[in-house]
Amino acid sequence: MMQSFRIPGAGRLTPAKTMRFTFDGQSFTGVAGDTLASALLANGVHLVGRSFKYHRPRGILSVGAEEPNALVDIERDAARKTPNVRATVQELYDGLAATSQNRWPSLSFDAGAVNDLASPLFSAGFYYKTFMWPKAAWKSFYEPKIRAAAGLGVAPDQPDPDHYSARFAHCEVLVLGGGAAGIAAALAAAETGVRVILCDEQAEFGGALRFEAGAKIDGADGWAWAQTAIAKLSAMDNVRLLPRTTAFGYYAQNFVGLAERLTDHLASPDANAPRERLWQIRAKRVILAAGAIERHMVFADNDRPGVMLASAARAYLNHYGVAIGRNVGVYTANDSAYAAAIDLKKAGVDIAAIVDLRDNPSGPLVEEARALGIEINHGRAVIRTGGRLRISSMSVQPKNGGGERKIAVDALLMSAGWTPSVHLFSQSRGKVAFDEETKRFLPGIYAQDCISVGACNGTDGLAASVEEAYAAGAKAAKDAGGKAAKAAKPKVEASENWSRGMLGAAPGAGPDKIVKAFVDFQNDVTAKDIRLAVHEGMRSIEHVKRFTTNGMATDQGKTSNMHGLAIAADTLDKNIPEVGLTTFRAPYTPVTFGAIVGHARGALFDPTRKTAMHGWAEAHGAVFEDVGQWKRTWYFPKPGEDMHAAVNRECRTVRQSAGLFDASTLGKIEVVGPDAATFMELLYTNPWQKLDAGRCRYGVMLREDGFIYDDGVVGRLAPDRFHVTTTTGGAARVMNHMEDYLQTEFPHLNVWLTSISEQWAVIAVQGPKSRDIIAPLVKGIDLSDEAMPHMSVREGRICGVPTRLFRMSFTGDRGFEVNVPADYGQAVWEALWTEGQKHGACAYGTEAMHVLRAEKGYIIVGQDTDGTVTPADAGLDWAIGKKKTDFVGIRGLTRPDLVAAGRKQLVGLRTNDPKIVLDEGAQIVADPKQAIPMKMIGHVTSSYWSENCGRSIALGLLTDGRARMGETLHVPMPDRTIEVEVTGPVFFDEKGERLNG
Amino acid sequence: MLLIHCPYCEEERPELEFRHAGEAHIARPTDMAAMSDEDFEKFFFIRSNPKGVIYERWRHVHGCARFFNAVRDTVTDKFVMTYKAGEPQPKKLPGAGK
Amino acid sequence: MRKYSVFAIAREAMRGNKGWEEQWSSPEPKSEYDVVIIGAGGHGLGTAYYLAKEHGITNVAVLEKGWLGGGNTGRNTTIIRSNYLYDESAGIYDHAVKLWDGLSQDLNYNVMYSARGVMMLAHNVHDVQSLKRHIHANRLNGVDNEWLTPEQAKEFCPPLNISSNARYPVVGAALQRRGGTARHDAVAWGYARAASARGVHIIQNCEVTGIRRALSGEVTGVETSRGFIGAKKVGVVAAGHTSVLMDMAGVRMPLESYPLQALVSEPVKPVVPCVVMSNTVHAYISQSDKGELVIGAGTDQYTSYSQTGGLHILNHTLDAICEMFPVFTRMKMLRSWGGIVDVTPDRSPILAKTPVKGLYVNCGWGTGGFKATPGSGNVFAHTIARDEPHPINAPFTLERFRTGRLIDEAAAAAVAH
Amino acid sequence: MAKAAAKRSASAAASIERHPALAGGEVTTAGVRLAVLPPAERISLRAPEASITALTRALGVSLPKAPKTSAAKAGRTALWLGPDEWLVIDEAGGDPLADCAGVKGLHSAVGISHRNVAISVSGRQAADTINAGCPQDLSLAAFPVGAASRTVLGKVEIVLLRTQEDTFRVECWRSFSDYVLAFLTKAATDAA
Repeated sequence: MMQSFRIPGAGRLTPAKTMRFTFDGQSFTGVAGDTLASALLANGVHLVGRSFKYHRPRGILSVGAEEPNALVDIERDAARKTPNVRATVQELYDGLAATSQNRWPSLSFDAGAVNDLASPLFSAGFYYKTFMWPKAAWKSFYEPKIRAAAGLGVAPDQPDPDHYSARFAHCEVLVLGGGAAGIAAALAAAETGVRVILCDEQAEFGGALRFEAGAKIDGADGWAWAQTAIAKLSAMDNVRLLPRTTAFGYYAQNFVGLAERLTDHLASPDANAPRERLWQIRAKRVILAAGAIERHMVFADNDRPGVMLASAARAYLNHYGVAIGRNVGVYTANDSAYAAAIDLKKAGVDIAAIVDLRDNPSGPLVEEARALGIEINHGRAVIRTGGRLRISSMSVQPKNGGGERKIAVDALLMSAGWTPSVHLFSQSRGKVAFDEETKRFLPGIYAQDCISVGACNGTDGLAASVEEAYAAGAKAAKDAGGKAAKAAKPKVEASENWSRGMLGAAPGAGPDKIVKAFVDFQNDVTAKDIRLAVHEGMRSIEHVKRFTTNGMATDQGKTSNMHGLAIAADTLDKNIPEVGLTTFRAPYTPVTFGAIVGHARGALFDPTRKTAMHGWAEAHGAVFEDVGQWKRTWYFPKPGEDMHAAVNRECRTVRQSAGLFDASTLGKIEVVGPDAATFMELLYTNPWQKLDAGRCRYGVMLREDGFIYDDGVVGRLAPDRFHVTTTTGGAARVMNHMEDYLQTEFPHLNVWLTSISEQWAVIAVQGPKSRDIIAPLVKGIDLSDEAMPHMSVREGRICGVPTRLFRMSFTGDRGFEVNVPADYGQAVWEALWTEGQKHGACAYGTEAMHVLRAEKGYIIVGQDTDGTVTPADAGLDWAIGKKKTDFVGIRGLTRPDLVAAGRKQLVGLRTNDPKIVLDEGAQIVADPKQAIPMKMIGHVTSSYWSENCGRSIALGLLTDGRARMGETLHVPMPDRTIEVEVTGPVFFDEKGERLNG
Repeated sequence: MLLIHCPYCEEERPELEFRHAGEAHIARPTDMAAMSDEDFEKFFFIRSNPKGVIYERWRHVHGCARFFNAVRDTVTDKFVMTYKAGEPQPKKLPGAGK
Repeated sequence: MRKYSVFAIAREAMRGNKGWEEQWSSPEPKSEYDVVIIGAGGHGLGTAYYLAKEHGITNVAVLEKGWLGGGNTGRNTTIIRSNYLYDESAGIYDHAVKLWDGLSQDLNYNVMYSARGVMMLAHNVHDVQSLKRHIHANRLNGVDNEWLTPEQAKEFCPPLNISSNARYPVVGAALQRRGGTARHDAVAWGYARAASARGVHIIQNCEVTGIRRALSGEVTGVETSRGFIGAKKVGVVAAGHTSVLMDMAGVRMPLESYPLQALVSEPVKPVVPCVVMSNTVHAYISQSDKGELVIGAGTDQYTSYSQTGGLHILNHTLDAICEMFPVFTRMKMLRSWGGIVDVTPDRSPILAKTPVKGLYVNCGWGTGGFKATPGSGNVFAHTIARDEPHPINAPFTLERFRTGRLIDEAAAAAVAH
Repeated sequence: MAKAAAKRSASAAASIERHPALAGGEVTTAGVRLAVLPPAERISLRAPEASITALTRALGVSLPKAPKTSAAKAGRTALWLGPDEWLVIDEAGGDPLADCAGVKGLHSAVGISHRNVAISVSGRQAADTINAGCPQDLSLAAFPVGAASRTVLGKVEIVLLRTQEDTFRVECWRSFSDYVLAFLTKAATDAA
């Protein structure tokens, strides 16, 4: 295809560097440096999308991030599909494939456009008033229809093969926006030697200089100056330039989020290169140089393809060398559109007429246009446009009524004036103030160490902006510790000056009730929708916005918010500030989820913690379970075994011979100091002072409210040294809990805490043969029952490496826990395994561990307790030091409800049918025949098949459980009710004889 | 993400290194066991939750690991000052006395 | 109140939509009301509506310091469910779900209650135990909640990743089919319109600056930015700001206010057909009728009234979403915002009389108050009208923090052992 | 050095093999080199002000008192982690735990040689690589050579020590070392 609207000699691109691309399957060519939008326009394509509600044909409105209409789907491959890409931002690359959205069957014939004809039915908020009858139809009919009609592009359906990067950075001066002002500020700051970061959302720095043909700085034209300045900055070590980078969010204490796009503009990106990078920058000073955004005119049918912002048309011409039409109309309420008309005229494009709402426009631009022979209709309005898939005419009328004249055009430029981009300022929690004279919201009260410069500060004209920005850059750098700036201030020799413009609906744009004068293009919000919202009692601008959805589209109201506000204010007959301004919420422009996620995907989503013996377990066929971040061995199936068979075998083997269990994930804290025992007395319910060195005790830890917080075996290594164990999940929070009390409540105690969870690998060797297995490997410890009874701890050596050897049991059988320095964990395990093989021992996992401890009625905190259970509830009141006058939880325990009757207590449950294994979490009732809602009196906390008992066993929490021993209760299941007998919680070896067996 | 001055590290550090630890200056009574139910409720549950200046505890958990106190405005989230655990509640705040 | 219907829409379409009335009136405040409700969010407006409708008390004002529905009602992620563990919680939330179903018709305002199902994911053995405990308790309480295998979960929500290679694979899910979403603004507006039609005064831009009490202790009215307004009874329903208001009456609360952030993506065609929540991976997601993915997670760690929070919270939230839905990394965040939630020590609400006669409080809903809106308004109206709680809210007292009779759903979910 | 350490800590009787959490190896990109460092002896040392002199003497390296600093001597480095907390790393085959055993003054010395794993990050883009997940300012002005701090990297806690202008030592707990190495590898590839 010919790029028939590319004007030879115009623009800054190199015509020879052509690129192929497709749009809706049709092939086109563009040139390097194009955006998708400029390339489409070069080919005369204006129709690029359909609107949200009415499916009206839409063209390209803008040249930047404020674009509401030209949203396309870009598909690199099946897995790299990106919906809702702004064609005005997407840089062209060779082979780019774009498709239009929200239309069926095609862009030029869209069945959804029937909505446009029925539009009076779809007034603002209509859906709140209907679709209520019949009631069931909302879910089954109306809502699915609405949902299918809504939405723009299509979400990707395959995992994204691209990756995303992240960086924290610090600087003294962060400049947001790389137009003339931003560059000037960066130059000033950079000269002082401080760290400067300058970002801009465009591929190239220069901002409005892209189109502002009248600018001249330091003897060069504006754009050329910008490129020279950028080259200079780029050569400085203290400066980081971030093009294609949008500052999207301004957070507390000068913390700014930036999204950098790295590969979306490349034809074949390096597979290892991140697609986007999130910058999180902490700056001492921030300079906001975000510029201003041109507003459209609000009048009937202002949305036809070919209707465009004047500055956009100018950028397409002056930068991309593209004429947006051959016979162009202009509708304006300020001067800047004249510059567009002049540039186009000079480039050989016919200007059909300028329609200026102002009665007596004047000034150099107006004069120049006149001198070029352009027809100027002042005091007049465009009251409607003609055309279907492209504008064909504009109808002009004196703004106070009168004769109507239809003028043929193939494009229409409009400008209602410029809105300063105060988004980031407002996000910084600064308060904007309304400037009555210029009808603009401008930065008012600052909340952070930042300053606005240039157009976003309401500073008019290039010279004033550069002046202001340079001074601000120098000051910010100095305030942040920089040296004095050298005097290399850019000299602005020529610039354009524009007058104000207007807000709200243009006068005389036809009768209110039929026309569609769009305020928000993407969401199809018209002036009359806003008026209707006010009419229905929406007085706050937030209500108007939510009722009409004005400003809630993907462009976040960059062109529409001020118009909407002005129309609402006008309808309410109030001043604009009284109606308020909607909040500017982050992000400034939409940010890819991937950029925010950064590296935190897949394996880096969350650490996977593995023990020192993980490799051995894996090699021996272990199945793992996730417990917090840990991978714990769940069970070790032999070939042909399912989980049930494996667990049964493991349970049987442990009690017949012995088993090896990896208990390394338990939290471990070394408590050291002369006041260690005193501290332990305060943090645990148990008494510790009299525990001899070399002995262990099971400890219970409460929160101040009296509920069980954690538990574990504690060994006293020396009078001033305890080795404390915690639950796996509790390790970090128990440490925090202990540090909290130590540092803030008991700082007088001479004791220190060190986490040693990962210093020691822990191998539990449990079962009647446990001593026989460890004995050959242990040196320096007498393992006899007399020398080392149950619940003792010794330090010595195993396999030649240091060990802290605990004699303790979580199975009820004789048992040891072998602690060895973690790097030796695997080798010691292997040695124990070899010994174990001689005795028929097995390796067992957490499931068998759970069964074995349940057989003995030992609780698991977090399973048999749930944060609402007291020691008494769990049958652990024996663990409370009766003579103690203080420990954490001592007072909470005696609150009225914690000592009241009717508390749930831990019991054993035996199904009448021993083969039935109860569901964990199943509820217990006394009367199974009662109607729903049933009175539930307890629930099953743990339930297993016990191979050693030859039946199912279960633990549960039951109201007044200990008074119900022997009662038959009921567990109603969906398909049946199971009878259970309440028993004590110990199912195996009730007398505890096997501990020394 | 807040920037918090740690009184032990003597510099501002990013919030990611810290953990908030609730309202400050709620001392645990020395005679805990003798407290009334009402006093226990006040001690453990009732919080001032001010809209404005709050005295609160933080822990520089991924830094020096110390608990310390901070004065912050809950409307602006700006810190007025931070000080070490055990130091008395400041009577006068910097910049507050006019 | 002119009735809304498809016929009304057709009629108005013919005449340029000129005939719609104001949805609610904006009267000047009277000098005294029988009941003043502080806070025109869904709960407050709902309270006023049910006071008028069910208790015949229409001399009611709802005072709002900003614009109605502008607090947490208009800022939340609109998840509705009632599959709570404890009888007390299941009772109040299911009361709400029953009212949600039919609320559009009751209010003559389409609140778009969409029972599209809420699915809570299990990622490990502990999650399975916890969710199954909920399912069993829910069934016996008459609350629907069912167990799904990973394959069934994926069938119910096709973009969900159930690969066993995920860092936290989905091992099952609990599904409450009656759970879903509703349109938040419509709830506030619908209650406002219906209450206004019954004579309730809704007074916006009216900030309460004091609560006046007689020497004998009882409430006599409120000081406001628009002058004193007398009231025989005052209900505080101002999520986020409860501590501040109750302090005006000399009542200190067991509350802390935290920033809660949420975000939406750009709109896309229907892709997430239900609500998906995960406590372990820690995020939740649904898709609005407009096509935006609506996403939330936990609060910031510090108390704040700033209605903003840190970017790192959004980092973590989207990490979690993209872990559950790796296909969404190319989607874009369109808008993020923050609200202020007041949280009680047991994360259950307080809906109760207070030690001050004539003063009632409805607060502490934490991050999940929206779902309770109709039920909360309904029983709170009862509490105010009768000066005694409805059986459904009777357990949600202030006294429970003295007695220890807490309703701690989060503790019941316990952390991994 | 590593050889000596292994010999000493495993002691003469060690009959078994040591398996460090990270097998070793290195990753090199254009601007960064990551290397798993050999095992070292480490203690977590806690002590009040009054004991510092005695401990300094026993250890042969001074315990720094200024935040975010370290001191090194003869293969032994003491990192200030908190006002009464130091991480002492010995890479010269010494036994700092034994050295402290004789000190009478109040203190807590706990062996954590196996708890931690160290990775060296060096090269032009070392700081950028770490800043992919560490929110601290790592410029030479804010984090000079010798600076040491506990901080975060991505989702885990690390201890960071700048040993040279372009070299950092990253210490983490052993079960987080897979994550840290994977994170740094990814970050090194992306550092720009």
